[in-house]
Amino acid sequence: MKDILIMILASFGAIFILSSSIGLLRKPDVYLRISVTAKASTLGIGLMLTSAALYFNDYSVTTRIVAIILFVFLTISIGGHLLARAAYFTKTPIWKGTKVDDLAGQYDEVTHELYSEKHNSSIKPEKDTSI
Amino acid sequence: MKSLIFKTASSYLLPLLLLFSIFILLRGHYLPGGGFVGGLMASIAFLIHSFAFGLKETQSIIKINPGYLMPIGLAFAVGAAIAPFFVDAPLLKGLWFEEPFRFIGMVGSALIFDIGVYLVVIGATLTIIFSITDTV
Amino acid sequence: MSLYDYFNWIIIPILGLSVILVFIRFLKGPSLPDRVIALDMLILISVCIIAIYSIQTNQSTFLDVAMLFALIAFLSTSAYAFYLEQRQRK
Amino acid sequence: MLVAVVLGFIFALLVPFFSRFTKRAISLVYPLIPLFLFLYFLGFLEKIKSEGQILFHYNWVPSLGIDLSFRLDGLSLLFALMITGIGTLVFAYTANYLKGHQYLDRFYGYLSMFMASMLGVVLSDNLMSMFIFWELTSISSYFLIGFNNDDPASRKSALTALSITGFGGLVMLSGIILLQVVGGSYSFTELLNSSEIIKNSNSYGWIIALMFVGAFTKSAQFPFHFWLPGAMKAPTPVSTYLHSATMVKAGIYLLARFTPLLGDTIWWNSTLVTVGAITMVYAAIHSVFRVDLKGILAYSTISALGILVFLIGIGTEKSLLAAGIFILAHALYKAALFLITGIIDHETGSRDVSKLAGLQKVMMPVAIAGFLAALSSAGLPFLLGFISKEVMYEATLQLGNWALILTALAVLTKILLLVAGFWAGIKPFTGNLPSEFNKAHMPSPLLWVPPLLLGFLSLGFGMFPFFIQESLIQPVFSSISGSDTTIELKLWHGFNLVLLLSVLTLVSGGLLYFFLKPSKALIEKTFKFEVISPQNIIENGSNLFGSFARFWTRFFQNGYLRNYVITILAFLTLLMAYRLFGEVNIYIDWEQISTVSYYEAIVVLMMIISIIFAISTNSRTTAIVALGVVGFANCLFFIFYSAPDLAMTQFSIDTLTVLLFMLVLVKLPKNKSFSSKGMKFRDAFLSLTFGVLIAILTLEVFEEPSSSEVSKYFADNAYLLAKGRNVVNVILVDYRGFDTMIETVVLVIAAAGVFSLMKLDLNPSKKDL
Amino acid sequence: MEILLVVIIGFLHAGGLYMLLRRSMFKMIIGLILLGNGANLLIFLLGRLVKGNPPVIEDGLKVFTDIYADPVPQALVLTAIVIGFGLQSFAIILIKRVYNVLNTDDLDELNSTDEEI
Amino acid sequence: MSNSMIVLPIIFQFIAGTILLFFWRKINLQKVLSILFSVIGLGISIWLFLQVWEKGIMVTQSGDWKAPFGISIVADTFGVTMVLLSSISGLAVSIFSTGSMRKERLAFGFFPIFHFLIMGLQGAFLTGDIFNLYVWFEVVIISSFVLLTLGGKKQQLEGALKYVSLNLLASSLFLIGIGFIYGLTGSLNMADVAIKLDGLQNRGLVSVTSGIFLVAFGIKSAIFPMYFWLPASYHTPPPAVSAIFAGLLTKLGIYAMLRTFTLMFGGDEFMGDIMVVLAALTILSGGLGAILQQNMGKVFGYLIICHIGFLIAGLGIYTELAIMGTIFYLIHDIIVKTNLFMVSGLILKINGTQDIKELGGMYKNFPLLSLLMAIPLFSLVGIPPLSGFWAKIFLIQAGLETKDFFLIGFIVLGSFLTLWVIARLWGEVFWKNSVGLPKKANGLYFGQMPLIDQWLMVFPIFLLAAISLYIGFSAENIILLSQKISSELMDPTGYIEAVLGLKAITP
Amino acid sequence: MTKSLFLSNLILAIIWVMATGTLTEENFLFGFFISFTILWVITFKKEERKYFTVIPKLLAYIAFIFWEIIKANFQSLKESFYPKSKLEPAIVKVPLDAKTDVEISILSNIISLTPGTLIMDVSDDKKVVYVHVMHLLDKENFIKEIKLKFEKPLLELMR
Ligand code: NA
Ligand code: NA
Repeated sequence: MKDILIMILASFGAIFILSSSIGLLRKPDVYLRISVTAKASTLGIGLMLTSAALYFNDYSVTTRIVAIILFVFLTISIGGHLLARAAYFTKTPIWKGTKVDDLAGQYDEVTHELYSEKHNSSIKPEKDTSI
Repeated sequence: MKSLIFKTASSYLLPLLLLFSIFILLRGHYLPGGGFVGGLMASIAFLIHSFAFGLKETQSIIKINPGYLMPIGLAFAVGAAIAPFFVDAPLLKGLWFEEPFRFIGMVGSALIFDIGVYLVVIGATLTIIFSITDTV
Repeated sequence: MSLYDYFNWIIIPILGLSVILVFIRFLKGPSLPDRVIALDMLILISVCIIAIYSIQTNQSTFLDVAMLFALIAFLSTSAYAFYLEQRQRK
Repeated sequence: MLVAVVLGFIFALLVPFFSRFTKRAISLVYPLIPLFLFLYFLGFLEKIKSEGQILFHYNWVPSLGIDLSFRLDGLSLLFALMITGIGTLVFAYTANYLKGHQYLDRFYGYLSMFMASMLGVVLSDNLMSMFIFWELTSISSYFLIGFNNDDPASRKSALTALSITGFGGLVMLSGIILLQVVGGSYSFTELLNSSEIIKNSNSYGWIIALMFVGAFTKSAQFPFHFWLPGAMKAPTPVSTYLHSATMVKAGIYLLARFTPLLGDTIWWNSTLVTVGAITMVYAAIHSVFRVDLKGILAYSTISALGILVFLIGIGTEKSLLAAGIFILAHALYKAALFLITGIIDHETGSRDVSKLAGLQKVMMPVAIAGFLAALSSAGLPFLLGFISKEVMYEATLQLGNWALILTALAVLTKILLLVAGFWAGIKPFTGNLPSEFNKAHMPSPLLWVPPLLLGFLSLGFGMFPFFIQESLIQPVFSSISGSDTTIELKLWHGFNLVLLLSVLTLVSGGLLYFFLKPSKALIEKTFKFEVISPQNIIENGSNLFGSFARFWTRFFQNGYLRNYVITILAFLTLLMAYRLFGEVNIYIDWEQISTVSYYEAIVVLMMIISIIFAISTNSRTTAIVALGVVGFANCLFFIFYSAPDLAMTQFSIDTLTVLLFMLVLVKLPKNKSFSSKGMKFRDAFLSLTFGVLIAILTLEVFEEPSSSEVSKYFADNAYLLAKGRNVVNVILVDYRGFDTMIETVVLVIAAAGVFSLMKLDLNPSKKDL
Repeated sequence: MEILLVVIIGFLHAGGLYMLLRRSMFKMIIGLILLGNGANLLIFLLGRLVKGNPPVIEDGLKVFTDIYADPVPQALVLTAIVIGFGLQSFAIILIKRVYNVLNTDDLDELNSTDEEI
Repeated sequence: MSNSMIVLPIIFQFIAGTILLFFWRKINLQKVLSILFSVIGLGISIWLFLQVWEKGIMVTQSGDWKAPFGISIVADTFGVTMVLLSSISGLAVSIFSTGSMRKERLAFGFFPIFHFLIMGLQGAFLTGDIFNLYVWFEVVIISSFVLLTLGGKKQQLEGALKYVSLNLLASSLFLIGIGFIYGLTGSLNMADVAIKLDGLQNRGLVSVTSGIFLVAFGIKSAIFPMYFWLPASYHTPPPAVSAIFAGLLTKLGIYAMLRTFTLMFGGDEFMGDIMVVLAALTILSGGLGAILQQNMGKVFGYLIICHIGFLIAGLGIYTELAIMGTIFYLIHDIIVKTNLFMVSGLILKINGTQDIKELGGMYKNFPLLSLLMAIPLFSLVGIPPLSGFWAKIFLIQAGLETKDFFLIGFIVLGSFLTLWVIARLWGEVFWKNSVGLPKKANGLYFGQMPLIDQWLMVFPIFLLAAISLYIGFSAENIILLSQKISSELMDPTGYIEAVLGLKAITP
Repeated sequence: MTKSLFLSNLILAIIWVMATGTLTEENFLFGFFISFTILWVITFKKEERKYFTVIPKLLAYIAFIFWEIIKANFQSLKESFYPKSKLEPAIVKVPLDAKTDVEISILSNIISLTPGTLIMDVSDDKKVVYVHVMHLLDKENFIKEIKLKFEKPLLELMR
């Protein structure tokens, strides 16, 4: 019974991982890729680790796994944010199909300050038409 | 980096990771871990903090210059190494307390030694990376 | 089918396939952030692989490695981000 | 005896310290030292006459068989007396000659060091200690030739002299060691007993060849002779002392000394005769083509040295006797001539024999000394030179088939030397004093007494040879020839062929002197032959050597790091390949090889692709990220194969490395591609060969069965004795904690280094003291 | 599997050497790192491969009852890795410093100490 | 006293370095402490030397794990002699650097790293474990990296780049070699490895492994064709640093070669032949380089290479006599090369340049100092009976006995080139008139330095000159020492028995 | 107020553990639950009662977030097979009511973890947050949804 549960959890985990891998490969620009990994992999990892916790069924292992899961959730979203932001700074091209870009021109080139009101700096990624 | 989210998170992460690194250090004799990995983890914790807050702030948190962690660590290590001389045993012979301590396990010169390694690793890694970040 | 076999013949192949896909993204790039996110993803998949492997070998010690991997994935991502921003500033 | 030898060294060492306050007063005290030694050695005359030889022994390096044993016999006593006796005169002469010179003290220091070394050479019974003193004479000579060190020519001559004698010395060292290997000892006395063994050994040819190089370079034999004229840059006392009377005779001494040990073989004799003959004729011809007094004397000295080698080479009793007498005769007259030259130079400021004349008017005693020396040199009756010449002709005439040609050469040489001697000793003192030398006046007695004394000695020994016959020449003869024949020196041999040859020599020499006037034009004629002169050939040779050096150094040390790496690894690869394919039986034992899981294959593939990617990409950041993947894949292996500690450490450290790279890269310049296709191909070829070799080797080593004793011990005792469960950590902090302890130091130093690299910035444009 | 690891070791060495032969300082260091990785893997392999049995004695036991991986090469490699980190980080900073002073990445421009004879 | 105290030299330097690290910025205190530590270190080394001389090989096992399991620390005569020599050189350089180094450099950890360097060397000389030897090597090279680049001048950096990369390459090869050793024997203890390698059927693999060690150590000791880093870097750091490098660093490679090739790979004829050829070419390359150079530091650098050839020659010939020659030469060379670079440092301080063309007038202006400097210079040449002379007798004799005649030719050539180079140097630097001081430089000229600093620079030169005179004139003692070392090396049974216990060797 | 109640709760739980003498996590949780109930019974002040509603609300919110995460994963599972043309990405500026750093950070993380959205950055004056959206149908609607679904309950919990 426990084994079956482990198998099911692990299978779902694996499928989510696979889907985000496919997403990573297929999405047309870096922002979308970041977005898709930040999400799908969290649950994938969470499920996998949960299945391990179930398997070992040990207090110390479980607490560690919970810690890992929380840590992963936290870091994946922050990492995604940092990377997306950095990509934007370095003007990594954004997909041509992007509908709205409120962020364009909002960063200051020198101080990297981000404005909430309308600003007009040169930091805006090009729309990539080649992808 | 001027990221509010990152800053907030890393100020909470720092103590947690340090705790974890000490955990890794102390159990190294029983499970994977030990002074090296523990020290590296602690350094990584400080590094993440320094990315978020900048070098100055991290340095002020550490309070003493990480450079001084190195001789302190060396002193621990060499102390553990030569302690056996006082009982007329060769260098680095393990000296142990008879009974295990709670939570920590057996305490002996090997643990002191590992703590020395831990401190040296933190000191060295931080010195290396801080002195370069300083001038980037 | 035992747990071991199930993992060996179903789960790990899926993860392996994921690794390949991510690795292709890594090779394709085209930008540095693309490669970084691919590397990040590789490490995260490896966290899963480690979890599976620890079940297969019945060694919970490997889970600590997974913890460290996750920590380092975060460090490297933030480091790359830091680098990209610094480079832009220059 | 040791004290006698060492005295000079001690004195040399002390001189610089006492000079400051006794500079003037002490200069007359200096000659007392050689004088004291002279008297000391004089005291041995009787003893040697009766006992033949005296041995002294002092331990030094017994484990090498090197000791300070001294052997005083006829030959060494003769030399010792010459060294100290002429030394006394030269020391005294110097006191006036270099009066007030800023560095007079140093000069005396070198001179006494030389004297001591020279005594060491002639007195040592141990070949190695003899060699040591031998080298010291070269060094003192170097310092003395370069004494006028402001003059570039002086420095050059000093260097040349040292190079040639030093080279010869080194070659001779090999010879001496070879002699020891064959003969089993460095002691001359002991070696004498195994003389036959040595002569019959395979190495005999090598031994004498190596010894000859030493002797010929030192004694300025053709083709190594040219350093000697150059050495005339030294102040005249030096030329007198070292480069005519004593040091250059060290080679002669050596040959004479070795005659009983190594001589009397066809190789020995014919080589010496040939070289000696060439040298004596060649140099004699050269001597009459000079106008510089010192040049004339230098070449005539070389020629005389040639005669000595020639005589020793003939090797008959007569010739050895002739050599023995000629050593003394030459020392006496040549030293006198040099001293006189010095006086002339000192008083007139010129050494140009074509201009010098009429000096008898201002310095009669010098003129007398000059006459006596020149006549002795010419071999006129009643002078020692005459006796030596007579004996020499006797010797050559005894040689059967070769008698005619060798005698002819000897006569020719003697004729030319007569001219040279007259030019040096007589020409300046005849005729009218040119107006330009008006200022010349009578020198101090310290200058003129020594040559006059030497001149009178030549006369005295020549007129009354029995003075020295028994006490000096007989022992010399015995020690050179090893025979106990009693010799007899006579002024008058009756009318015979020898006398006829003597007359011929004198007459033709005299005629030549009258008709051949020294002039610069004569020298210029010799310039045509400069191209084929040994000096030129050797200098060209050394230039060629210089070019070779430049080529070799530039070829290897070319400044390109990659070429260094290629050289090193090509060498390693060749070495490995040669041994691998020559000595190792390559096979694969599939039993030992485990199966491959598909996920491992994926990781392997990923790793290989990442390596290739890291290598081939032109973007630095991409290369670094690829490196990250390589490290990551590496970690996966560590996890699969049971090394969690390793995986954790490797991964953290890889990441830190990548991070460091990132931080560094922020400011690196743009990447450029530098290499051409061909170069890349070459590099790829070498790299792949290297990689394949390492891989094959690894596999072969892997398949060798090995003991697991150590790791089993570690595992068995980890918990029981070391109180740990994680064996890797137990190894790190306990079993092999010593490694870890040191390793922490590596980290500390690296950190300190990084810190100083980043923070310490000395002004790069300014020179740093 | 050993064969594949051997292939990787070969690749790491070949790649490392190839990079060492480039003109760029940066590539040179990458080369050295690859070589170092190769050597580490080599030592690891020569201790024999054991899957899934880390050299950690299980709780409650005093000695190993099962097979276990050879801990010695692991400890050696660990030491080598840490040492390598020290050396490599110094080398990396060195190239940065070289760039700061000389403003080039081209090794061929860095041979003045060899040039004048 | 128990055997466990033989680690004292290492531990003492460790503590010294650590204490100095605590006083990172207190230069004056560091100066005093460094000299003090060096003196005590020398005392400890002398004490250890005498102990071993009396009692024979002493062994302690770190952690009290019996050999071959723990790391054995072995004090044999060779090891302690090297320790003693490194202490002597260390003391000299320590004093010299207090007088000559710029305070900016001292403020960035010169002294602690210097003491760690000495520790690294002494550790390498005392360890009986091949991997431990590797670790010591790394201590030495990382310290040398740091000392080499301290100050970050353009020249220093360019030299360091080559030095660092080739040394890292060597370390990597060393590691491969260790891997092979472990793969073949499952052991790391050199005595144990020696026994196990001896019993190995597959000699080819042993031979290849020794080839890898040859190259790894060859790079470190700068033999042909692996010396390239040396001429590129040795003249670039401050002379005090060059002095310790010249005296001890390349010698560490030689030490390691002597140790491994006598103990573990004893008597591989092919390798011996290779070494003889390499020795000849090393002598040639060094000599040829030296005659061309115009920079004093570079001249000395090439001379180091040239004389490394002599050292390798003895190992290549591989007879007791030859090894004896190598050992004697090693003893002489450590003292003299250290002194030589201190001399060049003093000349630099006096004249502000090391360019031979610009130098001059030393003899006129500093006669006594010049005579003092003549001692190391002419010892180097091997003017008998100075120290450089004696070893050549052994080497030549050994070469004659094994009929390596061409090698003798190269030894003679090398000696001759050295003679020529030094004589030329003497003529140019000491005899020639000076051209006058160059433009203002960083730091003080010798003449402007306080008297105490002047003495701090001259005294160590005097000290080492006195020692090389001792080596020359008391050659007998040094020969006895070399003989003892050589016989211990050529017959390692004593070593192996001492490490593994008596029963280890069974026929 | 909430804090002191939590503290009392904790202390009571520890006393429970000591009294029963069994140091296990189950026992601790059990003690915590019992003392929570007791405190709930004995607390009357209105402002103090918030403590007892926060915990259930928190649990509910966490459950909600988890559900959203699961949804997000399924959605991206679906999307990974979509053709590109169905994508309608955008970067949208969303005004914030959250004030403190912690509030903003938690909100951002939640946004990142939930369907189709990724935080790009927070403005330096902490007034707006820029969100990357995978499918933007209607900008106003999207902003409203974020504020209602995530921000409002979060702020209620935090304040
Ligand atoms: Na095989
Ligand atoms: Na093996």
